[in-house]
Amino acid sequence: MPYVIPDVVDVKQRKTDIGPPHYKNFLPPVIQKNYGNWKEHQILSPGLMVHIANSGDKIWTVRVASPRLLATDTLREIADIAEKYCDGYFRFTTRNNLEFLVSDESKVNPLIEELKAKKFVMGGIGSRVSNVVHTQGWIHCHSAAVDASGLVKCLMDEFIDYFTTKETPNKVRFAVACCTNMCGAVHCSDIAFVGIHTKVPRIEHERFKDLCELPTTMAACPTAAIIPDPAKKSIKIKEEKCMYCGNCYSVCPALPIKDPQNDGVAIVVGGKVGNLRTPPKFSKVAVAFLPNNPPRWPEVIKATKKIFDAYVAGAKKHERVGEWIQRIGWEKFFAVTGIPFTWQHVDDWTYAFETFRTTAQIKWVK
Amino acid sequence: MPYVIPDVVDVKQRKTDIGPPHYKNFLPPVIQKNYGNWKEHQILSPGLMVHIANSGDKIWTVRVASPRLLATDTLREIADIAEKYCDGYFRFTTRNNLEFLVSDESKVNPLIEELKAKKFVMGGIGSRVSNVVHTQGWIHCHSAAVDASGLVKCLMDEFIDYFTTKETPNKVRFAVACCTNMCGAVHCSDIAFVGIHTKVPRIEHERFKDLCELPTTMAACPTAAIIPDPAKKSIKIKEEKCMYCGNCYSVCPALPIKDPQNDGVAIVVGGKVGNLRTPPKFSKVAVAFLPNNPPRWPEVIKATKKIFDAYVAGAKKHERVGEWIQRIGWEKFFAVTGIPFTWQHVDDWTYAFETFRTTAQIKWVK
Amino acid sequence: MTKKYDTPLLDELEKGPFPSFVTEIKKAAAKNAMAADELGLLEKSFRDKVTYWKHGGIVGVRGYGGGVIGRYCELAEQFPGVAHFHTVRINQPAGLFYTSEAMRFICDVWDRYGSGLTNFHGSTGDIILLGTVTENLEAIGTVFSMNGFDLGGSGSAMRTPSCCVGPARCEWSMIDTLDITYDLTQEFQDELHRPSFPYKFKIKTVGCPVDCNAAIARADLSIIGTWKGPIEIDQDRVRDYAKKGMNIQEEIVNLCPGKCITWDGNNLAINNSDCLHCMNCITKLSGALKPTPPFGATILIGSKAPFVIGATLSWVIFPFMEMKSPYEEIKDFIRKATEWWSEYGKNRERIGELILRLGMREFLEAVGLQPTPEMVKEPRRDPFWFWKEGDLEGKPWESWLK
Amino acid sequence: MTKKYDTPLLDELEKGPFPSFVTEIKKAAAKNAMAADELGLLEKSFRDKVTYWKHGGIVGVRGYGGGVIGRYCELAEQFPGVAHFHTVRINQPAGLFYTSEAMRFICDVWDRYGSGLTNFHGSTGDIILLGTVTENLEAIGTVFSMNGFDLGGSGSAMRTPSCCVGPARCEWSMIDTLDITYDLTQEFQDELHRPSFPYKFKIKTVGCPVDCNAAIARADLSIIGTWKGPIEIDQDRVRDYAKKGMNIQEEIVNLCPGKCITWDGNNLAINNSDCLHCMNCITKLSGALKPTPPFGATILIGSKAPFVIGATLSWVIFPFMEMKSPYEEIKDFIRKATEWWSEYGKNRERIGELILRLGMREFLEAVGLQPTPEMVKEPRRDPFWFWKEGDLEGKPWESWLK
Ligand code: SRM
Ligand code: SRM
Ligand code: SRM
Ligand code: SRM
Ligand code: SF4
Ligand code: SF4
Ligand code: SF4
Ligand code: SF4
Ligand code: SF4
Ligand code: SF4
Ligand code: SF4
Ligand code: SF4
Repeated sequence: MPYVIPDVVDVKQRKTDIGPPHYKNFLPPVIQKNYGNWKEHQILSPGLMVHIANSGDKIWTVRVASPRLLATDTLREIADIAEKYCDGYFRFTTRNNLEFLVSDESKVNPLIEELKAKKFVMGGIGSRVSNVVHTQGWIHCHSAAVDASGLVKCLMDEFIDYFTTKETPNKVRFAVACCTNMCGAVHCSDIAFVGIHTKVPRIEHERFKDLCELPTTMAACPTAAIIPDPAKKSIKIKEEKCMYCGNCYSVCPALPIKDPQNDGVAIVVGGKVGNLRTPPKFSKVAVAFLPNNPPRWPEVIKATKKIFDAYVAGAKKHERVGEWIQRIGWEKFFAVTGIPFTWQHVDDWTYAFETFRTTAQIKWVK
Repeated sequence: MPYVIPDVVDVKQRKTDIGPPHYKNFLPPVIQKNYGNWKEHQILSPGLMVHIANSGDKIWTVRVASPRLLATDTLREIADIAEKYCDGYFRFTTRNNLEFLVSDESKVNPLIEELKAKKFVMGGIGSRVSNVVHTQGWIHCHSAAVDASGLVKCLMDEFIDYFTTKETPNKVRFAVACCTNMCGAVHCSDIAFVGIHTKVPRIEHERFKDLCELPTTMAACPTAAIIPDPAKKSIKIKEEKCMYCGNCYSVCPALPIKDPQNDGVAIVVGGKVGNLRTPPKFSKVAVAFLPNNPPRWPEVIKATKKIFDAYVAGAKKHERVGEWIQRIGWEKFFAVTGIPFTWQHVDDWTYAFETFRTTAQIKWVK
Repeated sequence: MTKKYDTPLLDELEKGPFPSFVTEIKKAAAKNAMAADELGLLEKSFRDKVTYWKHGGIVGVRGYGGGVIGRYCELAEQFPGVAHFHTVRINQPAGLFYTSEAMRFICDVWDRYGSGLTNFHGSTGDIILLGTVTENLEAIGTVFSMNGFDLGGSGSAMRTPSCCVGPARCEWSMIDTLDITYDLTQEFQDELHRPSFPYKFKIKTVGCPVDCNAAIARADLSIIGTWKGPIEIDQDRVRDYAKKGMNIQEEIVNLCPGKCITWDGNNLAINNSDCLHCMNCITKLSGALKPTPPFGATILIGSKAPFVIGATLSWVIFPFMEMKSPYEEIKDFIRKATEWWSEYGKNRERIGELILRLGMREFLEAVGLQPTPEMVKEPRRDPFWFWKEGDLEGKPWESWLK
Repeated sequence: MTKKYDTPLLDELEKGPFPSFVTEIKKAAAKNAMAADELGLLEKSFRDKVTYWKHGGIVGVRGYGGGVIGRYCELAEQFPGVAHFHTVRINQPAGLFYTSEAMRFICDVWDRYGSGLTNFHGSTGDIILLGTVTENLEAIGTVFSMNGFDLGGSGSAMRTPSCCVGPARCEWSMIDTLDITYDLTQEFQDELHRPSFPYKFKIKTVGCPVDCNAAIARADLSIIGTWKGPIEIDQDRVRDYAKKGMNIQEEIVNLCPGKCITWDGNNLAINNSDCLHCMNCITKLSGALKPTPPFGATILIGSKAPFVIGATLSWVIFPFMEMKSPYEEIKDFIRKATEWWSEYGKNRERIGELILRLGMREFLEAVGLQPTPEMVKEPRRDPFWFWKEGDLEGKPWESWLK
């Protein structure tokens, strides 16, 4: 398909509701031929796998890390490489990695060599750390309590060996969300990070009138902490009921909650989405607060390492982080990671009772 | 201790707050001697076990079924037998059985013979059905939607072989509660029965004023279905929010809910209290409604047999009912028992979400 | 002397192998007018499929706020013998042990003042004496107290504590369930007899996690014996079980929730540091395995029937508490917990419901405890939570992030 | 042409092995003023530890109610290049496949009209084009549409559906995830582009229960491929795995949640009637085991991020649905479900939240479904529940109590 950008754009030429282009336009011929007829795959190295069709045809995939935030220059460079080795075909993964799709075996190694030369980082296939599902952060969102891309960079720098070479007991899925709206997959990830506030929103009564709707604002509060303030035509917040979630700010700009001194990062762990072995799991809080310390977030990285290393040391083969914790028990999780158990770990919201230990089954930890 | 009942009772002699008599007064000497020093026990037959102390001393226990509701004549008969074979020592179990405590081995068989002769029913020890924890029912309670003793009698008549001789994969704990106050252990029993209503309480506005407190009555409603009716100085019930639980009647006699035509029995299954293997479990609804059909409750008994027989046929050794269901899955439970799955099985209350199947893990049943 | 009723429906329940409560009522009815009318009334309930008792009335014994359940009949004219038919709750001896002598005494009292009908026992644990009239209550109270018995609990009060048979006749009891029950009952006589709590408060004690008294499901305070030492193994006896046909792999190893047992066909090994103290292996290999000291109890709070927020099971507050007479630690805890509850609890709000309403932190701080992972199955899920002034003071992460 | 900023903090993030987003921004900044100011602003955020974006404003393309996220800067004067910095969401091709040609086209558009910065991809699946000004939006929309691309979703609308790579490059895909995604996207163009729902509605499709697109956690409607036939076993290949060192007992048998696999050291056996279709054995013995038809999908509903009632995972509505083009059954379901939701849902209430508020029965009746045990992990607990007129008519128990 020849793409055209006229010098002068006539906006009347715009069609609506045509939807995305058909995916077939972008599938390499070998995929079109063997679509739905794959037999198996082999992981040849952390950055290379081959899928073999029932017909005997093969397609090689070279996976490359991407920061997700890409400049057009980089995208063009990718396009060039793909043209050289892949007849122009490539894709991204659901976790923001880039995959070169090679139909001709003889081009696999040259591709890898060129990628190496150009400092692309290959890996992420198999039982290891892959790229991080994440969000906008300070790059683009008004709601961000922490940056996302920055934190991702620090994490992946730290765990890069587990992307490129080393194995983990099973895949380790990191995720980052810059606020509790959690546009990333934080609530069901092995180890995830979320920007949080720790102070009550400030009420700008004057702006409230113009910018916010009372019922929507009240309904946004998970704890019903918001009540009307009819005198001011604004609202009041019952401070003792506020969990600093920031959802009221999502619907009402007159309730800013961002706070450089008191915002921070929480680490949640043990979630997963796949149905293998154990059902999908929610992440649970491991560390309730760490300081928001750009550009390297050393506290967050250190704490993550404690969790990650304990998992790698303690988990059995195929155990995801949450499955490992489930087996050893949370009392052991806190013991082996050295993370203190605090008030914030104990639920006091909707399903609190379901999280209490209603059994005498306990492991003793020193 | 010589007990005295003076012909003329001088109520001034009454002491208060003396508490119960000390338990030592009622312990056989062999127990006093070996208190806290038992080594092991052996189950010699479904109605007989022996406990052996570290000292080598032994005590034999002969367990006998009791309807719990006992006339003084029967209690005297028990006392006589205990005197003859047990130096007067006996006890009851936490499930209402009677236990004769024999210190002299030579008296065990004669005791058993006499009990047989007197038509006492021995059994209940080991992996089998034991007696039923239950409540007052029509014998004594204003709240009863169903009788308790009657239902217990029908159940135990049906399953008597599993009390006296036959084994089950593990203990099977029945419980009966005549209303949703659940004075029995219904919420955590293997198979349990609870009297339920299916129609909204009737409001006796005239009596409400005199007998009931508005805030208490409103607070009693689990679904906030009760709202004030200031005009009548009474209340209104939002019918569409009423689950017919009857708790409002518990606090307010002016809201009768009993209804001979529409009251019935629900069967809940899979609960347990012990910590062995799996943590304690709540019972879940298996049958949401069966008619209240005294004196023999044939529908309830038939439905119970379906569940019980499926458990006995399908469970592995040591699996309690709830553990068996957990292993086979609820879809199979409904398939193997033939019980239809209805709207009432799907939770819509506080923890509803926690009961939904948030996984693609499914077994196919025909 | 007593009225006779045709009871075709109840007669049906005299048939069948299980001992019949109808036969019991008839026995009493033969000589007691109250019991006779109880029989007639019950037949009518069976026929009409409905209860004929009125909503309870307040009756009692002087100086006591509870112990008697007032009960009046809707059909008093038709069944005058049960016009009043109050229940007297007598605090049972711990462990439910009796002597013939004591039992005959109870029978004598009840033949003289009541219907001759009893329950051994009520679900809470009391001796239930079914059916008497208001005029007899003072005498009943007096005679029992003269002979060392006292009333049990009812109403918004401490309820009669109860326990499993424990050390009296069980090799697995790791705490003295009878003594704890007796001691706590004595300690809290005032709370038991004079309702002054927001609602009922029940205590059940069991000697081990087998929980033969349903403590975890039916007590606001559940005391469950447990141990900290390793499980002692008598390998010969384990082999014996195997020889006699037990499938050790299936029945013991595979069912261990801690996944900490191995069996090589000859030796059983337990990795005690992963043991969850569930009791399965110990009970199924009875005699071959033995828990060892330190002994103590896990203390849990909050179980109850469904109203208003749904049935609950008790949850862990103290993972492990030593249980040595005079049990000061648990008494102190009960006092602090019930004080906090009495201060903040609404009418008819159980302590567990209050904790769920105000949050564990409020409760734990009130009783002077810190949170521990053993209190939860899992930490909380959604990433918003309360902070109190001072929680982040001194940068707590610095100390553990070394 | 573009402004230069000192960015010592961000420079730090150009170090280290992982590809740097800072380097990307700098690349764009070198030739694009918007990107340059984005860099400067970001450095300031890093220094001040705070975001400087304003709460979104409403901007868009004519005829569309969404597809553009309006964004203005709080420090417009200091960073005029990002005074407006809107995001354009372009609906990605299903499966995230591209050609170099198409990619260059996207780059050309974005160099001409935007900041030169992109995300491949947003969490929902869209191509995210970061940063443009209001005046350019019409042209951007036109050029994309002339070349076969369209805007993605935003606001209270159907959101851009997405899927895993599925049949395009995965042997386990049991449904045509790309085709389903493409077809549903086309079918619901109006709902996607003109927000008319109470809140967002996301659809994610994956080919099997491995769920490589997090469908169960991040979609109001989760379509998860599954199978009904037995698992086919190539015993030789299983033995091969064993020979190469796999501990089949530990890694396959013990981890099977259905407990339905056995291995005697030579043969693997699966009791398919107990299989939970979890995919563990199939993926870990890749190539040796194969699911067999019938193929279809489990349809689940309701997952979302924490607000307002807490994060949810989707739950089963159809245990098994055939997924054959033109997918009428699922389209019909989506229509009925969203109609019901649009009628009863409050503003900003996701469909799952509405179901939780009104109860599964209201929802299932509205879409014409009956309850089945596969919808629940377990039946409800406390014994009170609603009855509707007619539920007990005809004594339903008679038919099954034979
Ligand atoms: C390319 C991608 C699909 C796509 O449409 O883009 C993909 C592709 C494959 N996945 Fe995946 N998965 C992809 C995201 C996911 C996700 C989604 C996510 O992470 O958000 C999951 C669910 C994670 C979870 O449960 O939280 C996922 C869980 C798996 C698993 C299950 C792991 C486990 O729990 O045991 C397997 C099976 C395995 O590894 O044995 C799997 C296996 C595979 C296979 C082997 C399937 C196949 O035969 O082709 C593919 C390559 C393996 C690999 O990457 O190790 N894939 N995979 C995604 C690559 C993401 C990336 O860049 O790393
Ligand atoms: C006498 C009694 C205690 C008392 O203070 O009265 C008692 C006594 C014993 N129990 Fe119990 N249990 C007694 C109520 C309970 C209860 C409570 C209840 O049912 O409400 C339970 C918890 C049930 C539950 O989990 O829902 C209970 C669960 C057990 C178990 C665990 C069964 C299992 O789930 O594996 C054992 C261990 C075993 O059987 O292997 C056990 C074992 C025992 C032993 C062997 C303990 C011993 O060494 O003496 C005793 C005799 C065994 C028997 O009856 O089979 N006892 N036992 C209670 C007799 C009730 C009855 O009349 O049948
Ligand atoms: C007698 C007994 C049933 C039996 O036949 O064994 C009983 C009988 C009554 N219970 Fe109960 N409860 C009895 C043990 C229980 C238990 C089990 C236990 O204690 O182990 C429970 C469940 C556990 C719990 O405490 O939650 C129980 C939960 C209730 C409730 C619900 C309480 C709640 O918080 O939801 C009520 C309602 C109330 O308090 O108004 C209740 C109320 C009642 C009343 C007083 C009826 C009322 O609303 O006024 C019943 C008097 C019946 C009568 O006329 O004799 N009864 N009640 C039990 C007490 C005997 C004893 O002292 O030994
Ligand atoms: C761009 C993206 C994050 C990213 O960097 O990838 C994103 C960005 C925003 N999300 Fe999101 N969400 C994005 C995927 C998600 C996801 C994940 C998903 O779709 O798989 C979620 C969690 C799943 C879910 O839908 O619940 C998500 C849950 C939210 C929520 C919470 C919704 C809720 O029901 O609780 C909000 C708040 C709202 O709607 O007001 C939200 C709101 C926002 C807004 C529009 C901020 C706002 O309140 O106005 C963000 C705009 C940021 C910006 O300035 O660019 N975003 N958002 C993702 C969309 C890209 C795309 O179209 O592909
Ligand atoms: S997670 Fe919050 S801050 Fe981050 S992109 Fe989403 S809405 Fe914005
Ligand atoms: S921050 Fe959250 S909890 Fe606090 S008032 Fe706003 S919405 Fe409510
Ligand atoms: S369960 Fe209900 S009806 Fe039965 S005794 Fe208890 S309160 Fe009375
Ligand atoms: S019966 Fe239950 S649900 Fe209905 S009004 Fe009374 S308390 Fe509320
Ligand atoms: S709870 Fe434990 S100590 Fe008490 S009787 Fe049961 S097994 Fe014995
Ligand atoms: S007590 Fe339970 S957890 Fe501990 S070793 Fe025995 S079976 Fe395992
Ligand atoms: S979800 Fe299943 S079909 Fe889709 S890519 Fe993952 S393994 Fe393959
Ligand atoms: S798919 Fe899962 S449940 Fe089915 S046999 Fe394989 S491991 Fe077991």
